[in-house]
Amino acid sequence: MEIKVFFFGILGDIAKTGFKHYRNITSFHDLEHRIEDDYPEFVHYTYRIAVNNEITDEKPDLKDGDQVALMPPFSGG
Amino acid sequence: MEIKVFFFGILGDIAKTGFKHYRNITSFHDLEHRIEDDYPEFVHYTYRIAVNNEITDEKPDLKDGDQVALMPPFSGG
Amino acid sequence: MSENILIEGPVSQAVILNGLDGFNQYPDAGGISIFIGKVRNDVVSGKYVQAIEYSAYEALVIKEAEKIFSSVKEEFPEVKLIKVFHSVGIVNAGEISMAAIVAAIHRDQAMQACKKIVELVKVKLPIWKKEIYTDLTYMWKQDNLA
Amino acid sequence: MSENILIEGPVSQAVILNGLDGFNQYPDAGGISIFIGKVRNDVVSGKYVQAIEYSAYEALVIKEAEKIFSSVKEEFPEVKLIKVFHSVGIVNAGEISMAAIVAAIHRDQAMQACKKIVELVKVKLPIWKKEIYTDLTYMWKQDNLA
Repeated sequence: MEIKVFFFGILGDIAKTGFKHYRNITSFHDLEHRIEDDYPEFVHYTYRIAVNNEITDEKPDLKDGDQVALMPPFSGG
Repeated sequence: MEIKVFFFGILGDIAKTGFKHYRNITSFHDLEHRIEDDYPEFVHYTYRIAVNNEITDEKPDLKDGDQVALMPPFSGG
Repeated sequence: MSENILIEGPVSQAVILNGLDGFNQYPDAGGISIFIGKVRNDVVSGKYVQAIEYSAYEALVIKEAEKIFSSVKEEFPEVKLIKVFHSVGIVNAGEISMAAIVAAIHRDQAMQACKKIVELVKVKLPIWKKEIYTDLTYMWKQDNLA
Repeated sequence: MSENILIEGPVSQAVILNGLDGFNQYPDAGGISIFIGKVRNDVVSGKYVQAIEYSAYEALVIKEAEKIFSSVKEEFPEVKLIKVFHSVGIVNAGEISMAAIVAAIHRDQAMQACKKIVELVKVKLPIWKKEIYTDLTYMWKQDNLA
């Protein structure tokens, strides 16, 4: 399946892009590995996950076309 | 001595005036009696005293020309 | 700083905005807390509040307000600026009768100090209010305790 | 109610004033509490803050803001209206980056709810800030804890 991943805050700086398409993804676990391969620096950061504008604290089941957001700790205000 | 007395809030309504001059006053005690004679209804109300724009919780010593204010409980806001 | 506390009639948004302008001189003040009090269209014993008429002992308001500002600044040392506006005369239901604006370095002290200012305005400033009902009867309110 | 939370650039006084206009439809709301947050000209490790650049996950901001508003209205049943404005993009030191406006029947709930709103905005809304210093270096801030 194809997943669009958004990088917010400092993660976007590191990735040098706000989003990236990942193709032939088999699971969330697989997606994590692909992202880590692309951006090994991410392991130094904590972030939460949202899938299709829904924050999730679990490893989500993904389906084709899902949008995944990686969100560092919020710092609005 | 002559004392100018200000009536605030509901006391001004009762006195039907915002202030009144009292002449030949000998003491604060004397002034109180003169005011009570004029406005017997005042005994039903609590009020604080200010002399020359200074709130006092004691019976003040008055001097000629002093301005005395009778102030019901404040209700601003 | 305590000039122009008393405003004839309702406190307008323009007065509050002008008041806010003074806060630009404090670039280290990150939080501004504002309280706006309006006359509610309350129902009191079956009568509808149409307006409140405020009266004040003006000279003493100025003096007591200065004391309030000093004591709040002492309690909240992060506070940079305080402004208070309060109506005298008629304020109709729905109109603004008071505004307090407090700027402080951080939001906690701004909010706490604003709350304290409003409480003190109600109990320390020699201001009186008369509720005027739609049937044109009225009642003096004596509900703020020092 | 949650439209127009995110404002491009600094939050202007005009935006806040327009926000306040909506409050006129609640004549039973006697208290309005406003919090305005500004970018401080802080000194961080010897560098001066020139601006903050905010970025946001817009769709999720709208959604989470609605949850915040619901939970605050549930906790403070006197609350009649809540508005929140938050900048995205560059906000210079001295400029406004957020505003929260809460109207309630009495002042206590207006003030408490406003405080709660501001706390929740900081920890619940997916917004990120980058401090930009006068030497044009920058640092991502990660200081709000949920």
